[in-house]
Amino acid sequence: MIGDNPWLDGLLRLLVIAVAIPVAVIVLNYLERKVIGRVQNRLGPMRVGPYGTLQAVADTIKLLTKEDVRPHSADRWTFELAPYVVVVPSVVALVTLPLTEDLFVRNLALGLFFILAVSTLSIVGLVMAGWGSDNKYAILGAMRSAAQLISYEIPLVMAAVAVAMVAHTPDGRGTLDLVQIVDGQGRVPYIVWQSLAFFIFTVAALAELYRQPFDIPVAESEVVGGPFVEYSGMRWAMFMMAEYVNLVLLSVLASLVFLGGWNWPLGNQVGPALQVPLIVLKTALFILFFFWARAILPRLRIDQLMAYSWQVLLPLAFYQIIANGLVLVYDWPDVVLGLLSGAGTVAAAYLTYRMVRRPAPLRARVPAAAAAREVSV
Amino acid sequence: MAAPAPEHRHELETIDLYINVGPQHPATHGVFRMVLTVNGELVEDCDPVIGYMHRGNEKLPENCDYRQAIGYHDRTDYLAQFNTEWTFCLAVEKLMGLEVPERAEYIRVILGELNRVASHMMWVGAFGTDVGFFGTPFMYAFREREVIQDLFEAVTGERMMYNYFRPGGVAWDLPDDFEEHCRYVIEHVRRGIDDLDALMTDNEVFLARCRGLSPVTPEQAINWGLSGPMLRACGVRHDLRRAEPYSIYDRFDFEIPVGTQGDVYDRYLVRMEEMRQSLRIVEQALRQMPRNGPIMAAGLKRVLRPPPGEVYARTESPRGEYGVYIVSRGGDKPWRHKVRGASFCNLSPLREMVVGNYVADAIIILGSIDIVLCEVDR
Amino acid sequence: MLGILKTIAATLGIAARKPVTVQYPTEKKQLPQRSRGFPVLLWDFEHDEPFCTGCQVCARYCPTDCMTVTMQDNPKYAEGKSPRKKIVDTFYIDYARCMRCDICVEVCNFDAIVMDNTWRSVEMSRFDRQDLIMDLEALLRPSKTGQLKDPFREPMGVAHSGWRPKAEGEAKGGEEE
Amino acid sequence: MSEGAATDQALPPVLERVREALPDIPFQYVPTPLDPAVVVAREHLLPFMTALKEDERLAFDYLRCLSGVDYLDELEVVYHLRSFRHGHTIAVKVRMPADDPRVPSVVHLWKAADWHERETWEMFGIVFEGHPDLRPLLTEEGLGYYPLRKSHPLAEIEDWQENLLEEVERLAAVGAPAAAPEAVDERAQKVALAQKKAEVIKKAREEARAKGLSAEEERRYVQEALKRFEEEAAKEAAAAPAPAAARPSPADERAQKVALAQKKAEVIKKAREEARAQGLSGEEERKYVQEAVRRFEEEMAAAPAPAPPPQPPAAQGKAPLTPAERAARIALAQKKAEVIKKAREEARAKGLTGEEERKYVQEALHRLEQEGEGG
Repeated sequence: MIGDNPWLDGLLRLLVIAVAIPVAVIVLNYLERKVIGRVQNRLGPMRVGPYGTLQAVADTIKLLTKEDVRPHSADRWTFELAPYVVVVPSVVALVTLPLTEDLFVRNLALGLFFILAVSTLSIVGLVMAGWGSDNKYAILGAMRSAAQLISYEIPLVMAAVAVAMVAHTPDGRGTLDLVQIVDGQGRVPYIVWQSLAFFIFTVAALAELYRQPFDIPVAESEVVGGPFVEYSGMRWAMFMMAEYVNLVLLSVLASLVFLGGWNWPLGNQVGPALQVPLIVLKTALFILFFFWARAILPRLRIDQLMAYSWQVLLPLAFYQIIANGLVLVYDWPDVVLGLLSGAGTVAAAYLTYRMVRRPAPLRARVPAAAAAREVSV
Repeated sequence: MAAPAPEHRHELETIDLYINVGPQHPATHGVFRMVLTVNGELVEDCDPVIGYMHRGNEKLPENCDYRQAIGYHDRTDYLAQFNTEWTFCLAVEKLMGLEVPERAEYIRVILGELNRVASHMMWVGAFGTDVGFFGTPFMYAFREREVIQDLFEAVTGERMMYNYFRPGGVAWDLPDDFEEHCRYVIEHVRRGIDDLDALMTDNEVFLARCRGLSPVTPEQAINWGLSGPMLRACGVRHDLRRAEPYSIYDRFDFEIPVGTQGDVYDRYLVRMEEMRQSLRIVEQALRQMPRNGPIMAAGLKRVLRPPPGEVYARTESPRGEYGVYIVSRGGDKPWRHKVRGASFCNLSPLREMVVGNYVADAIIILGSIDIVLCEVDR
Repeated sequence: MLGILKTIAATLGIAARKPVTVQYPTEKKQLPQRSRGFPVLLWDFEHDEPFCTGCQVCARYCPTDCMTVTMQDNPKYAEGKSPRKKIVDTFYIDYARCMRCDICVEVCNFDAIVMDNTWRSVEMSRFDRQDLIMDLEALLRPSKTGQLKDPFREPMGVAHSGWRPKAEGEAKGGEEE
Repeated sequence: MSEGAATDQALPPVLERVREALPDIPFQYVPTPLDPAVVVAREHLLPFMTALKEDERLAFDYLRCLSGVDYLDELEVVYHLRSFRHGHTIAVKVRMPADDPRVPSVVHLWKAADWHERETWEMFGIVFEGHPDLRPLLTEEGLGYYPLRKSHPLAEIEDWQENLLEEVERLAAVGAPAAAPEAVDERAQKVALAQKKAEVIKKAREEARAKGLSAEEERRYVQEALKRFEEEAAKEAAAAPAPAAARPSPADERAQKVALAQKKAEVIKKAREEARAQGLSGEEERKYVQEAVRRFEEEMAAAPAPAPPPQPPAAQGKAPLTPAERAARIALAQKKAEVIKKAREEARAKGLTGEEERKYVQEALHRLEQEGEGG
């Protein structure tokens, strides 16, 4: 609490975040291009600034100065407000994201719930962008993004809730306050007890960020960038910023909830000097995983993606919550939790494997209209 | 022809959404347009529109003499120039009854097979981007293509439009260090193929997208006139280098990879295996090649005048059977010069393959045909 | 998930390798001796005049018809200083039309035209298409100023039909077709 | 296709089987390097092809190439077939008069023929009856001409375009709007006609589809619509006679320069023969030839340049070189050549040396010019 005036304090902390976001976006953009370049056996940006460090800055300047065109037949206000509806929720979600015990803007008792609830709003922005730009590919992309984000929001939330249920807190179990969740992971991070929830959370996070292998809304080869087709300049830059902010948000959240945040190996009393690098390291681990997935995985098809969410991730999430419920009711030790969750993870891996190996169902059904002009084969 | 059903039998009268895939589209490998009639994500009808790249490649050579026409063949199939030049030279040699010396034949086989590997590399890269990889197979494939193109530049001087084969042999001899440069290329490319194999072949998501997509039965394939990897993926063991051996292909032993279901994944497997077989052929050719000797048929005039007659020469280009039908009436210019592009025939059944699948699959099926638009439109 | 694990392992291995990028403007790839840039004329330093005699064989055989050549009597021949009776008067090549097919080098009887294999001909982009039309002086410059170190002289082309090894000392004189 | 097609020499095995399978259909064997070719009459084509595909012994199930060839008076369609079961190949050729380009389609036998026939139709104008969907493939609808026909200009098309541009620039520079559109108009008119025709075709096709006609009636329906459209267009054309703009003759300088070079080459050759005839040594021979060339150049400089520089449009009415004037000039040149030859023979008869002989020939030429002016 800087000064006794809560408004000043809140304003200052928000200022820190407001500065941190563009810097984080630029750094992540540069790192992503370097990492993917290295995976593809090439150097990545080297031209602007030493080792290409200023490349992302140059891109940002270019995007800001480039004219952002609006198609003539676009639905004016939907088109122009869409980027804000996408960016604002992900920035607002950063408010209650703690980096260390007291390094946050405002820590809410319902921190986890607040973050997940707010970040679902960006779906509306994507659909607005798709509809507003009056372009066939954009509409297709918007419909796909709506379908995908909604169907992967549920497993994401349930995985987080599963962990929140069994979180150890001074007064009993179960809390939505992120700081308490992290405090509870002093000796053992929740990834050990809740590996199935961790698996579901990571896969659903990938889908939330529409990154490979779930990047169907913005598939270049099919819908040419989906809802962002008609955007350019500043507005497109906002969409990209939203994507990177979401990336940071979900990586930090995952490291807080599953890897023990600033607490796990070093304990609580070490002080921010060591805790902040620890949380940054864990987040970097997640971000590296997301970058790597983008470089080496192709894209699923829309029906496979939906089937995977509804037929595999959701049942497993229910199983996880029921298992947690049982453990809480009968007060079994945590080890049982870990075993049940481990069994769930193995089942998940097998289910994914079997589902992916099954050949795509043959749709020889040729609709009547096409049959009429069918050339005799 | 069944009587057409007068009206759409849909419950809800929805107008069909026409999506123009192309001519400017990242997945159409050039200037090609598919008008898809889409019901949601399902493709109901597909009308391929070609002709954007039509430059009259069959009319122009009627005004050039036989050496100038070689440039046109480089530009019909710009990924396998050695194969196309070879077909044209074969046609003229058959017309004039020329005897191509040994060393020239071996040079042609080595460069032709390496060109096949370079062309398949281009396909794997482009197909990877279609399926959704973020450019990784593209970079691996192009790293190998650069190596092969450096070899071609050392031999002919050009990276793509070689203009190096002549009716009767090759334009000039190989550089002295060709042998060990070629061995370096083979070893480097073999490692590149293993990289791509590791990246894509067992990748579950890649399998989920490609296995079982638009299977083609052998009878359909033959009736549609498919050739090359498209035909072999359906299980038909037909390769012109083995079925109708031209040049000296009967001296090398190599297998012909064949698929089982004829779907997109089999086409990928056939092309990857073909690359390895081509490298085997190049190694054998390097060993058996005579060190020196003529590389040009003797006694050739500067302007070739084949006797009146006609010939349909064909070779196994990376995309299939590339045929050149030349009618000559004695002059120094061909009277009729028809080019049978392999992609032209492989692309014609696109409508039957695409209808009934999703939009995302239509893009991959188009990518798996490995079309080169200059060969389709000529 | 085994396939994906294998992919991750493979890409880790590849990521460890040395990247293959050549950073173009600072380091440049070494062009092979046979690299075909654009056709340029050779300068005969003994007689201080171009080798080309303006016989228009190359202009006739050029598929894209991008050369215009005119011939003139060689003033030096009258003074007896050079063996060439005729010398090139004006020689225009439109680099915008030329497709570098190397037929002109092949049919040239006097080996007067070769393909420029230096980086100059690869970096030939201009803002205005007219600047791509090279006159005689521009065509002679690479050879005259010595930029063109050792152009590729193909030992045997179709023009000299009938294969025989070109002995070193053989005169370069043009023999009629 | 070689003119003298051998009829009955040893038939390759493939054709033996064809002869057995189809005794009643006469065909002519044409030897070609790779595949044996047969020429079949157009009426027998369909039964012949069906037999090739269905017959057990032949089993040609793979149509690899279908090409059209234009032999000026005759059009030809060549089918290259291959059998996967037996491995043998054959080329079937069908000829038809150029003004009646019709051939039965084989799409129902080999699906591969679909695109080949569409392309051959739009390039040669050979109509394939029975083809379900004969739309153009590479060019747009209603192009109006068939590019691969020999009648379609190949080389001149460049000159035609160049001249058209020059004409337009020159007239535009002079600012004579009345004459300017005349040349351009022909081309724009043609494009407009083509677009109108394309709309008619599309409209007719939709109506046919709406009425649910089968493909065959649909094509006939489109044909009638086209005919009706052409009659109206013809009536309009008759009402406002389209200005018959004669195509400007390609008088560009390049052709002129080539002619000049050829004439000079002749003079050199003639002079060289004469020098050799006189047994002059290498050195004198070269000098002799040089003089011949110098004289030729003077002669050309003296004689009026064949194509006067483009005069201002006002005098544009008189064509630069009326045929009468040209004939006169040719006669003059011939007369001069005879005089030179005669003078030379006389000089040789007198045994004059090279030098006096040339002076002698000079005087003969002067006398000829005086008579010319006097006459």
